[in-house]
This record gives sequence, structure tokens and C-alpha cells, in this order.
Amino acid sequence: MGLLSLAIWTPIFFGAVLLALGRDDQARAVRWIALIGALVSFLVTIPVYTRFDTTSAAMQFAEKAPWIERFNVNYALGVDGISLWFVVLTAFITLIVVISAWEVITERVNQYMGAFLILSGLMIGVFCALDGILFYTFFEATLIPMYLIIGVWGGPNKIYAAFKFFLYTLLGSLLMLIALIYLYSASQGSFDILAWHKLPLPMSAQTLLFFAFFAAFAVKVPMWPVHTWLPDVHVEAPTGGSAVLAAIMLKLGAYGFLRFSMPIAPDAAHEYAWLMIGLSLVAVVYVGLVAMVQQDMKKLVAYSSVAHMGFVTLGFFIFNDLGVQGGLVQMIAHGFVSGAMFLCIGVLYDRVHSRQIASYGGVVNTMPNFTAFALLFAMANCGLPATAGFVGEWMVILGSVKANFWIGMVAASALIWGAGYTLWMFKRVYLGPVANDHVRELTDIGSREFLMLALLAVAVLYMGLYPKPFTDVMGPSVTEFLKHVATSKLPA
Amino acid sequence: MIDQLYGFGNGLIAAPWWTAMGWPTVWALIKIIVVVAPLMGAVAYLTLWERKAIGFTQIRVGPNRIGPSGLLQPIADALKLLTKEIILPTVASKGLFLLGPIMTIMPALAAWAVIPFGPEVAVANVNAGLLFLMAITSLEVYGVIIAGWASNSKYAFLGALRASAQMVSYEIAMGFALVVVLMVTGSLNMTDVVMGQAKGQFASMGVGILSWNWLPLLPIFVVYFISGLAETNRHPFDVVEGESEIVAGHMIEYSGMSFAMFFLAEYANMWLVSILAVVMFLGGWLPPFAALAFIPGWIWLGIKTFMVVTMFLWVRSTFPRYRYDQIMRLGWKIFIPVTLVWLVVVGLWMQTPYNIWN
Amino acid sequence: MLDHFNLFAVAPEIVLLAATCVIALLDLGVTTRLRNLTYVLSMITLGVIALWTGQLAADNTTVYGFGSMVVTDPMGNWLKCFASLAMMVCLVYARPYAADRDMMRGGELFTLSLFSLLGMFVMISGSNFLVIYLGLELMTLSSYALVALRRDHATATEAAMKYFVLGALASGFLLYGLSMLYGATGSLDIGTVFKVVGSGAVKHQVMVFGLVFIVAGLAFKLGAAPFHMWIPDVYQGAPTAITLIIGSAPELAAFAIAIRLLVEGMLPLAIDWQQMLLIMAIGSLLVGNLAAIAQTNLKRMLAYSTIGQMGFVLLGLSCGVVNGNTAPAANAYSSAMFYIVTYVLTTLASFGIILLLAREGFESEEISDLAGLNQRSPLYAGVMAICMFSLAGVPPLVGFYAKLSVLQALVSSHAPGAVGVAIFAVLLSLIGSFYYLRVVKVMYFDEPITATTVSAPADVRVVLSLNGALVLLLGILPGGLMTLCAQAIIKTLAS
Amino acid sequence: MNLDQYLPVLLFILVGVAVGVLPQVLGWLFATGAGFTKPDAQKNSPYECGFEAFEDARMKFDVRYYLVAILFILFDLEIAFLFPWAVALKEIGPVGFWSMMIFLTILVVGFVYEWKKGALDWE
Amino acid sequence: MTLTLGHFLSLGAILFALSVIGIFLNRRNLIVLLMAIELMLLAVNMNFVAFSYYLGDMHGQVFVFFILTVAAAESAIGLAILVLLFRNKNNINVDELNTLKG
Repeated sequence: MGLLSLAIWTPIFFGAVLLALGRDDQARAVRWIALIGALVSFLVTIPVYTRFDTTSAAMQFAEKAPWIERFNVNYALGVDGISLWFVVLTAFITLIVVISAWEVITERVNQYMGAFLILSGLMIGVFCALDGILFYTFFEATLIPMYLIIGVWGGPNKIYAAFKFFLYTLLGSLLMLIALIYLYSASQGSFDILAWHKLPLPMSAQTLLFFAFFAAFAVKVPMWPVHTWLPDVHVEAPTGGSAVLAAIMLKLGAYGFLRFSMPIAPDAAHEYAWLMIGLSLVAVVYVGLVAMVQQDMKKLVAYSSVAHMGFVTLGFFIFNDLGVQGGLVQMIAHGFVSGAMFLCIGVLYDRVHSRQIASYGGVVNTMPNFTAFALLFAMANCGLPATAGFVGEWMVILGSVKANFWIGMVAASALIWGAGYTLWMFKRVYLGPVANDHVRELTDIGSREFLMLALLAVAVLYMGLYPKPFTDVMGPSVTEFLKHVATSKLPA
Repeated sequence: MIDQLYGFGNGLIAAPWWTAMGWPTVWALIKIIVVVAPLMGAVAYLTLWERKAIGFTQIRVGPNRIGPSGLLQPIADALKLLTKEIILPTVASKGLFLLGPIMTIMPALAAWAVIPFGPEVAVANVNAGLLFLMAITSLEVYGVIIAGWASNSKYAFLGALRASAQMVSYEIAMGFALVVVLMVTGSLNMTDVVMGQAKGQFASMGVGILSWNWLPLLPIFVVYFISGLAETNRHPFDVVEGESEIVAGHMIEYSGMSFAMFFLAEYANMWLVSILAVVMFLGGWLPPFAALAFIPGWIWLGIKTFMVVTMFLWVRSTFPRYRYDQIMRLGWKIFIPVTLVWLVVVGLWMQTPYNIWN
Repeated sequence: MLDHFNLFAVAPEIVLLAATCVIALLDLGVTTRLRNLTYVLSMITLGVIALWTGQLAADNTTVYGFGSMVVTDPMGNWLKCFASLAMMVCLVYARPYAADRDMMRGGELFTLSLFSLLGMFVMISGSNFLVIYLGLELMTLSSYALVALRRDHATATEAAMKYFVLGALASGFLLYGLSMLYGATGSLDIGTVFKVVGSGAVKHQVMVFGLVFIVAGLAFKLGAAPFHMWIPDVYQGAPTAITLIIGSAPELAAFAIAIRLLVEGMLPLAIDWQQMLLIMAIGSLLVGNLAAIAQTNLKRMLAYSTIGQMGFVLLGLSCGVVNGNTAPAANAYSSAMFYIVTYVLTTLASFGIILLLAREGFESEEISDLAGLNQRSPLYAGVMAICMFSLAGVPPLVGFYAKLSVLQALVSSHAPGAVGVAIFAVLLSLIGSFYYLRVVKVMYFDEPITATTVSAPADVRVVLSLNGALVLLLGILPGGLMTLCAQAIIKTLAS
Repeated sequence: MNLDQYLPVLLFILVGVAVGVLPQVLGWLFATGAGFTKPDAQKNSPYECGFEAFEDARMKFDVRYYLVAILFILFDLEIAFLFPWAVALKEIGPVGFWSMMIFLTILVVGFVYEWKKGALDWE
Repeated sequence: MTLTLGHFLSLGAILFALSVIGIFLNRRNLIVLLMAIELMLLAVNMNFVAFSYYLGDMHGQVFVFFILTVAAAESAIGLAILVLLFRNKNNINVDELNTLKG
């Protein structure tokens, strides 16, 4: 079994074991097994990074085995510079989520942990898949555990949120399914993504394909105006769900743009770049403004996610090195930061059971250690230098300025909005005098929460201070990617 | 004999339509009347014979007032019935009520169309004769049902239900019996059925009576005869009209000539069943011994039929009435298995070299 | 003709018939409440038949018998194998339910099921209109009686009556079409009909006239709109155990006769019947998916879902021939076969859950009766969830690959408008996923209304778990079954 | 189609109907038509052993009659199957014979089944 | 006037149409419905016999035989269901079959 298979199936195996054997009266054992599973899964991904050849743009650790011979579907896996970091990130975040749920989840623990572990495996699968159907399978399969996570452990309005999440994303991906089948037919019976990259396609076909993929990925990213599911879902999802959703699931969409839309339909991508850029900018500015008026912390972070993802798509569609790499870095950084933000909110929510900004005030007085972490993550969220958030945003802004000054201008304004809503929220929640009795009774974070936040903090700082390992990995692949995208696929 | 008349009528009127349609129709009508008229007479006198026969069994004389030895009794009965009022019960369904007797008498008569009275002598010597018989006699049930339903009387209704259930039950046994006859005959034509019995070892030795079907198919013959009793709702299967419980069954509301129709039909059916028994099991018009071949076939047929029909009367005067559940048990649990078994036996027999029906 | 008997061609049928007769007679002496002897014998029979037909199918040979009135080919054998297995599973699920509802005073549940299966076998084997018709009737007559098996239940008898009337109507339609085709081609033999139809010697209008009736009759049997009206009523009204029996294996047989009549008999008329099937497919997708949303009764919802799923099967059947080119045929029909086989598998499990949850005096028919099932029994909730997600077409469950293969066949046929139809189908299945999700929601998100634990006999537990696992497993590894269907269809088309 | 032989059959049926109709008409003419009738409510009411007829006679009746009807339909059809077989038995040889034996075996299975089930019991 | 195939087919078609109309328009009595179904099968038989005769092919008549048998079995089951229905609902009106209409 190859490394990537191991990375995919280890968490799924542990998840299945938990589902099959776990019982609530053995919650303790279940938690430990889950932790071991998450840890092992994370450790398995380490060699993927360490053994990765950063000089090559080719798919590495490739695996290929016939899966559905009837349709020439293969179990084809591989990572390149674009996808490598997401594999590691996913396993990492899962580990964090398992820790975060340790004492919080008391009912059906095995199902909660199992769902996250399986989800983790599936998401790694999405990033590794080199076959259209395999990709689609993983892509869609993630909906099931997430649907259950939101629906079972979510907030009061969880059912609405779960349905909205499922149906929204399903709608988009079904159109993608048609696109995949169309490509299968157009490529004389192949579901190989890399083969599709080389497939010449007329403009009309490219346009249709582009929009079919757009339907799937834009919803997932989510881009304005199909982002409306995200705040609802984040609000209702349990902490771990929100964290995974923001940290990784959104990246599936953005990743899809890089893997499918742009290389398969490069001409259409160029043609409709204006649209993508426009939507991204709207996301960055408008959604940033919307975030500012939120009363609910989770909603605020959710809108901020939309805005940050706007940066990612913006970076992709300005078609230059800085932009694409910046987008990728931003994705990873956002994975750490938004995950951390949601976990912070979770920490508060576990104690006070409210997400309203108004319910808090002066938390710093009772939870000093926690506030320190929260401050760090808030800084990262608004893109302060030396944090992870800074690197990506800065690269994207530079890239867009290179492409078009005004786009750069507008994008840069996002820094202001980001600082505005994040810091304002920070001030209202953490600073000032103790607002009420709930806050007065708060106890500071324990060692479990400390560990979890510390891990994330290290990651955020490391990435902010020393982004080279990230950009090194991406470099060749991004260059290759841009070269590929720049070549027209229209039949001569 | 009768056939020679055919050419005679043909020349009467010279017109194409006449030879094509007209004459055959007229001729067929003549033949029918030749059959029906004596039949009606036979039916009428069967009633007398029945009363006489029962009288004899019970050591009394029977009807003896009208005519010499009561010989005009049937005619008196007919006249009486003719002048009786036909009552239409107010709650009855009028149309069906009148249809009932017609549906009863029609099959009883129409079945005679295929009965052979001699070699090739039948009103219609059709190839599917036996099938036609099955079909037309099955219609008998309709008359009963319609009469019982239309009367809208509880006794009539119950009687009709019983009668129909009984008739259809025994029709199965009868059907199986016919199938066995068919197996050995290999033809649905009634004449063939009779001629099939003219062959065989005993027939060639001059004792044709032993070659007739009744001997090798004895169980079937017995089943057929008893089923015939049940089919015609005759004693001891007459719970249908059992006077002591449901008065007259489906006929209770009928009077005058309407009632007479049921009566006629019942006796016509007795004749029918008898002549069928003769045709299928007792060699039809064949003489029992070659030595007696000088007597014409139709006389043999008449003698045999008379004997069988007399057995009906004999049975009536001898046996007590069955209970209804006993009737059903006899039909379903005894006759059907017996006929099935005999069917298989005969079939196997025909596969062996000892097959006597080649 | 008598020398062409070739009893080998119908050997499994003969054994099945004999075994059924023996079981029926032995059952007369059985007095136990659960009819253990009958049950065990039925299981053994079905198991043997399934293995045997599977073995025959694996041999990959085509044998004609009785003057080519019957044929055993891989497609038929596989369908028979699956039908026997499905019937086995049905009976395992149905037995406790039936025993609780006074439906097992006699062993008719088993014997009628076996006879129904025999009818399916005959249908599947039929290579002659007469044989197909007889098989069809044997199957449906047994089904009518099965639906009416619960004698004291007004709704069940009403369902039986409706099923009977509409089923008879369907047979009448089919027969009328067959008579027309017989008149037009002068033969009842499907092979000869094919030749005559292909020769173009017969007036097109006559054949199309007959074809319309045949397609209508088939659509009745498959439950495709606009001939679907019996499905919801019968599914809801019949005792759940019987709903399971009539909703699973017979679909396989209906598919088989669709292939036999339309493809083997009238492929040259494909251009005509494909249009009809396509319209019915679209209608079924619309009716099934839209009407299902409004249902609160789980069985009725599954009935509408069946109609919707049949729409996909018909889509698969309707794209085999494009512009007279039969190249896409194998692909199209094998996708339809895969679809229907997996659909039956999923249906078995979902109705199995309903049966499992039903207790004496409680039917568990409403969707709300599933509330909080996850808390009461995570395993069964999991199985049900797997089924629902599979029916909704979410990977990695088998339902997705079924939809994929049908859509793939549709798009790859390059028929004009195929992509449009595919998108339409996909959008409707999105609507469909809403009501499937609702079931999952009720099971997982709602609080249980009763605290009773779910208990079931060991055989039901094991089979149900296996069934659910199979839906998942076939989703993860669908290739084998797909290849199997493809080879079977190719072999059938070649002969 | 040579149906000449069936003309007399048809005519015979018609005559049968006529024989059913004519006497009734005659009877009506003689008795009713001649004005001898004296209908009254009692006479025209259904016979109830002297009791008043108080309800419609078309009531529910025993389900066993249905059972008999159903069984009859089935058995009668088996006989219909046997008819052509019996006619042709001499030509079809052992194969034909044994085919029907198989059929009869199945029939007997059904027969035994219903017997044991009590469908043939009238009590 | 000679009878042609067309006449028989027309008769078959008329009978068939009558029976279909009978099934769909009959709102009163289930027995009538059963009879309509039988009529439908007879219409088909008419077709088969006519075709069989004009084609000079026996198979059609064999088919008729089987249809008759099946029709009998069908009516037997239909009657049985009808009896059950009557016992459960105390009437056999088509209109009363309405508990199952969601």
C-alpha cells in the first residue's frame, strides 16, 4: 500500500472501528482510540512531506490500480506541490479537532470521532485523487459525515443548516458529474484527470465545462453570491465541524479550480477571468463589510472566511505566479487561522453557551492565557505580518497589482476591513471590564485546550515567520500549472 | 333412411339463395322438429313413467284415472299448467324472472343437436360434438342462478346457490369422465365415440356388449351416471329443491307454464344424460350381440336409453336423500380422485402393448 | 418439436417447481408459529437455486430449449441468481413480521413467494411470447395473493384489489400488443420476430401499434409514469413484508422481459420505443421525485422513490440505439441492468429496516416512526442511512455508481439532447435527495419517541447487516458487478 | 371456415329458446291474458312459509359457495386442457402422455393441498 | 359479404376498448370490473384466433388456450380478493376503495 493510500485509509479504518465497536459507556476508551487514530494518521502524512521532491512538478507517490474496469476508472492517487500541503493540513486539523472534542462531546462519542476520522480520510482522498470518478467519490462522500456532524451535534437550527449544506453543495457537484461524464465521453473513455488536462476542447465545450465545474466549486469555496449557506452552517455546526469546514472543506472547492476548471478549460478560464475576479472582489469587500455588522461571533468568522476565500480565487484568476502561489498559501494559512478562530469561539461557547458578542466582554480578566492565544489568532486573521495570514494576502495583493493596479487596490482594502471586524470583535469580547456574571465565572483554559491552541499557534507563527517550506513545495508545480494554463487548448 | 329425403327437398324451388341458405335452413328445422317433437313426448311420458315406476316399487298402481291406465295423465297435467296464472312476484326482477325458464330449457334442448341416433344420423354431426355438449350443458347453471336471483325470495336464492354449487361440483367429475372417454376414442365427434366401441376382441367374437366402454371404464361409468343424477338435481341429490327444507328451491316463485319449463327441462335433461351415457358407455345404437344385429340401431338406442332413464327412477324410489355436505364431499373428495386415478390408469394402459383401443 | 426438449435449459425451474410443491405439501403438517421447517426448506431451496444459477451464469453459455421457447443466457442466469437471493433475503425479513400479523397460519407466504419466483424465472427465460406471458402471470397472480395474505386487514385487501385490477389491465395491454405483433410477424418466437421486424417486410404502423401496447404494459409492470398509479397504493397498503417481496425481485424479472421483448425482439424498432421510454423516463423522474417530497408515509415515499428510480432505468434503456447505430446498446442496457440490480439490493435493506422496526400491532410506516433510531440502534440507523444515501446517489454508495453508469451511457450515446436529459435527471435526483435526507434527518437528528430497544432474530440481524454492508461494499468496489452486467448483456445481445 | 355443420346447432338453440318462450306466451294468453288473474299483494309477495316477507332476499351468503365457484373455475380449466390432449393422445405418443402426467401431478399437488387445507370440507 | 381479417380485428379492438372503458369509467361495482378484465382477455383472444386462422399458424390458438386458463386463474384470484374485500369493508363499490389515496 502506498503512502497516500495509507494516509487516506488509516483514519477511515480507525473511524470505522470506532463506529463499529464504540459505545457511550466506554467513552474514555473511544476518545483515546480516536486520538491514537488521528495521531497515527497525522504521522503517516509526515513522510509525504519529507520525502517530497520539491524540484519536480510531476505527480509524486503516484499509485494506480484498476478500480471499475468497465468504465476505465482507476484508483489513481498522487500529489504535487499544489495538493501536498492540504494532505498534511487535513490530518493536522483532524488531530486538533479530536483534541478539541475531548470533554465537550459526551453523547455518541464514537460516532462523532468516527465521523471526523472518516471525513479526514475522505478529504485527503479528494486532494490525492487523480481520477475523475475517484475525485468525485471522495468529494461527495465528505457530505455524508459532515451532514451528520452538523445535524446530530449542531445547534438549535441544525436541521435547516444540515439540509442547506447538503443540498447546496450537492446541486453544484451533480453538475460537475455531468461534466465528468462529458469529459469521459470526449476523451474516448478515460477518467484520468491528467489526460483531461491535455485534451483539446472547442470553446463552447470549454465554456460549458467551466461553468459546470464552477457550479460545484464556487458553492464549495464559497464565492459570492452562492456563499449564503456558509454562515448558516457555521453557526449551527459544532465547534469541530466548523473548524473542519472552514479549515479544509472550503479548500476542496478552491483546489477544484486548480485541478479541474483552469487546466481543463484554460481558454474559458481566461475568457471568464473577469467574472471570477469580479466575484472575488465583491466577496472581499462586500462580505467583509457584512462581517463587520455581525452580532454572532461564528457568523462573523464565517463571513470573514468568505472574504478570505475571495482572496484565494482572486489569486488564482489573475494568472501569475504570485497570485496562484499566494492563493495557495492563503488557503493553508486560512486553514490554520480560521480553524483556530472557530476553536476559540468553541472554547467560549463551551463555558457560556452563547455565541453572541454581546454576551461577552472583559474575558481577558478571567481567562488571560486564552486571551493571549485569541489575540494571536485575531492578528493572523486580519493579516498582520509575521503571522500566517499575512503571507498569502500579501502575495495575492502583489500579484494583482502586477496584473492590474485597481484590482490590487480593491483587494488591499480588504486588509482594512479584516482588521476592522476582527479587532473590533476582539475588543468587544475580550477587552474592557467584566461584562456580566457569566464572564466572571469563567475559568481559564485547561491543559487540553492549551495544547490544542498551542499547536495551532505554533503553526500560525511558523508559517508567518518562515513560509519557505510552503512556497518551495509549491514553486515548480505552480510554474508548470501556469505554463499549462497559458497554452490554448482550442483545436487549431 | 332420413338422409334420402335430402335430395328431395333440394329440387323444390329453383333459386340460388334457396339452395345456398334457404333449403338447408328449412331442412335443418325439419330435422330439429323431428327430434324435438318426440323428445317432448318422451319427456311428458317420462313423468308418467316415473310416477308409475315409483308406484310399482311401492306396490301401488300410480296414476290410473285419466285415460286407460292413466295414459292421458301427462296431457291433463299440461293442460292444467297451461291454464294456470303466471305470477310475477312484486319484488322480483321482471326481465330476469322471465329469462330464467328460457335459459333452463334452451340448453336442455339444444344439446340434442349433436346426439347421434345412428351412424352419421344427427341433427348436426359436428366434429366438436362432445365439446359442444360440455359447453351447452354448462349453461344450465345460468337458468338456475337467474331464476333464483330474479325471484328475490330467500328460498329461491338459497336453492339457486345450492343448485349451482352442486352442479358445478359434479361438472368437474363429469368433465374428467368425458376426458377419459375422449382418450379412448380420440375424437370429439359423437359418432366416432360410438363407432370406437364397435371394435375390439369381444366385438369380433360377437359379444359387442363386452367391448363397450362401460366395462373397461366401469368406475368412470359409475361416476358419470351418479354425476348425471347430481347434474340434473335428481334424487338423491335433490336437496336443491328439497320440499321439506326449501320447498322447491329456485322454482318456488314460478307457476303455470313458467314452472312447467323447469319441469320440462329437468326431464329433458334426464333423457339427455341417459342417451349420453348410452352413447359413451353403452355402445349407442350398436347391438349387444352380433346375433341381434337384425334389430335396427335406433331401436337399440331407444331400449338402452329407456333402461338408463329407468335407473334414474329406480334410484329415486330406493335411496334416501343426501345431506348437502355429503353431496359436496362425494363430488370433491371421492369422484374427482376416482376419475383422476382412472384417467391415469387408462392413460398408462394405453401406453402398454395391451392397449385395446387402437 | 418434441425432440428439442432439452430439459437442461429449464433444470433450475424444474427443481424449483418440484421443491415448491414438496414444501407446500410438507407445510401442511407444520404447526409451529414461525413455520421453521417450511422456512428452512425454502431457504435451502433458494440457496441451492441461487448457487446453481450463479454457476450456470458463470459458465457464460447460452442454451436454447423446447424449440427455442426458452433460453438460458448469462443475463438470465444472473438475474435469476439475484432474484433468488433477493427472495431469500425477503423471506428472512418477512418471517417475524408475518408471524406477528397472523399471516402465517399457513405457509403460503413461502409457497406463494416461491411460485412467484418461479414465475420470474420463467419470465426471465422466456424466448417466446407465450412463455413470457405465462411467467408473468404466474408471478403476478402469486403476488396478488400475497398482497391479500393478511385476510383481516381492510387496507391490505384494498391494495390487493387495486393491484389486481391494474395488474390485470397491464397484462391485457401487454397481451393485446403481443397479439398485434404476432399478427404482424406471424410468429410468437422472439428470434423470428426479430428477423421479420428487421426484414422490413411488415408494415411499420401495425408494429408500432402493437408496440405501444407492449410498452404500456411493460411500463405498468416496471411502475413507470404515467402507468405508475398502482405503485404508491399497493406499496402502502400491502403488509410491509409483502411490499418488500413485490418491490424487489419482480423488478428484475420486469427488466428481463423488457430486454427480451424490446431488445431481443424489436431492436429494429428501437427508434420508436426509445422515444416512448424516454418520455416515460422523464415523466417517472418528475412524478416520483416531486410526489415523494409530500409523503409522510415511509412506504408510500419509497413507492414514489421507486417510480423515480425506474425513471433512471428507463433512461438507460432508452439510449441504446442512436441513428440506427447499435454500438451504444451494450453499454446502455448493462447500465440499466446494473441500476436495477443495485436498486433491488438497496430496496431490500430499506424495507428490511421498516420490517425490523415494526412490532406486533405497530407498523412503523410513518417516517416519523424512525425518529431517533440512531439512539435506539446505531447499526440499523446506519444501514438505513446507507440505503437512503445510496438511493439519493451519493458516493461511495452503490446508488451513485448506478446513476453514474446510466448517465454515462446516456451522454456517451451522443444522442441529440442527451446531455440535456442528463442534466434534467440530475436536477430531479437532487430534489429526490431531499426526501431521502429527511429520513436520515429523522433517524439521526430527532429525539426518539419511544425508548424501546430494537430487537430482532439472529437471522434478520445478520442478513440485514450484510445487506447494508453490501450496499456500501458494492459502492466501494462496484467494478465487478458492472463488468458482470456488461458481459451478460453483451453475450445476450450477441446471440 | 367450414361452418355449415354448425347452422343446425344455431337453429337448434333458437328452437330451444322458442320452446322456452312460446309456452309461456301461450300460458299467459290462456290464463292471464284471458283475464282470469286476480293478483293481490299476498299472492305476489315472495313465499316465506306464511310469514311476511320483511327484507330483501339478496343477502350475504356463505363464503363457501364462492370457494366452490373458484375451485370450479380452476378445475374446469384443467379439464379444458385435458380435452385436446385426450383427443390427440393416440398421436402424441409417450412424450405427450408423460407431459400431461407431469401436469396432472402438479394438479394433484394443488388438489391435495386444498384438501388438507379444508377447502373441500363443507362443515 | 365475406369476413376479412379486418373485421375480426375491429371486433377485437372494439371489445378491448369497451373493456378499458369499463375499467376506467365503472365507478359502481367491482364485479363489473372483473368482468371487464375478462372481456379484455377475450378481445385479445379474438385477435389471436383471427391472426392464427389467417396466418395458418397454430401457435396463436395455443396461445388462446393458455390465455383462457390464465384468465380463469385470474378471475379465481380476483373473486377471492373480492370476497376478502367484502368481508372487510362490507361493500364492493369502486368508489369506496379510497383509503389509499395520498
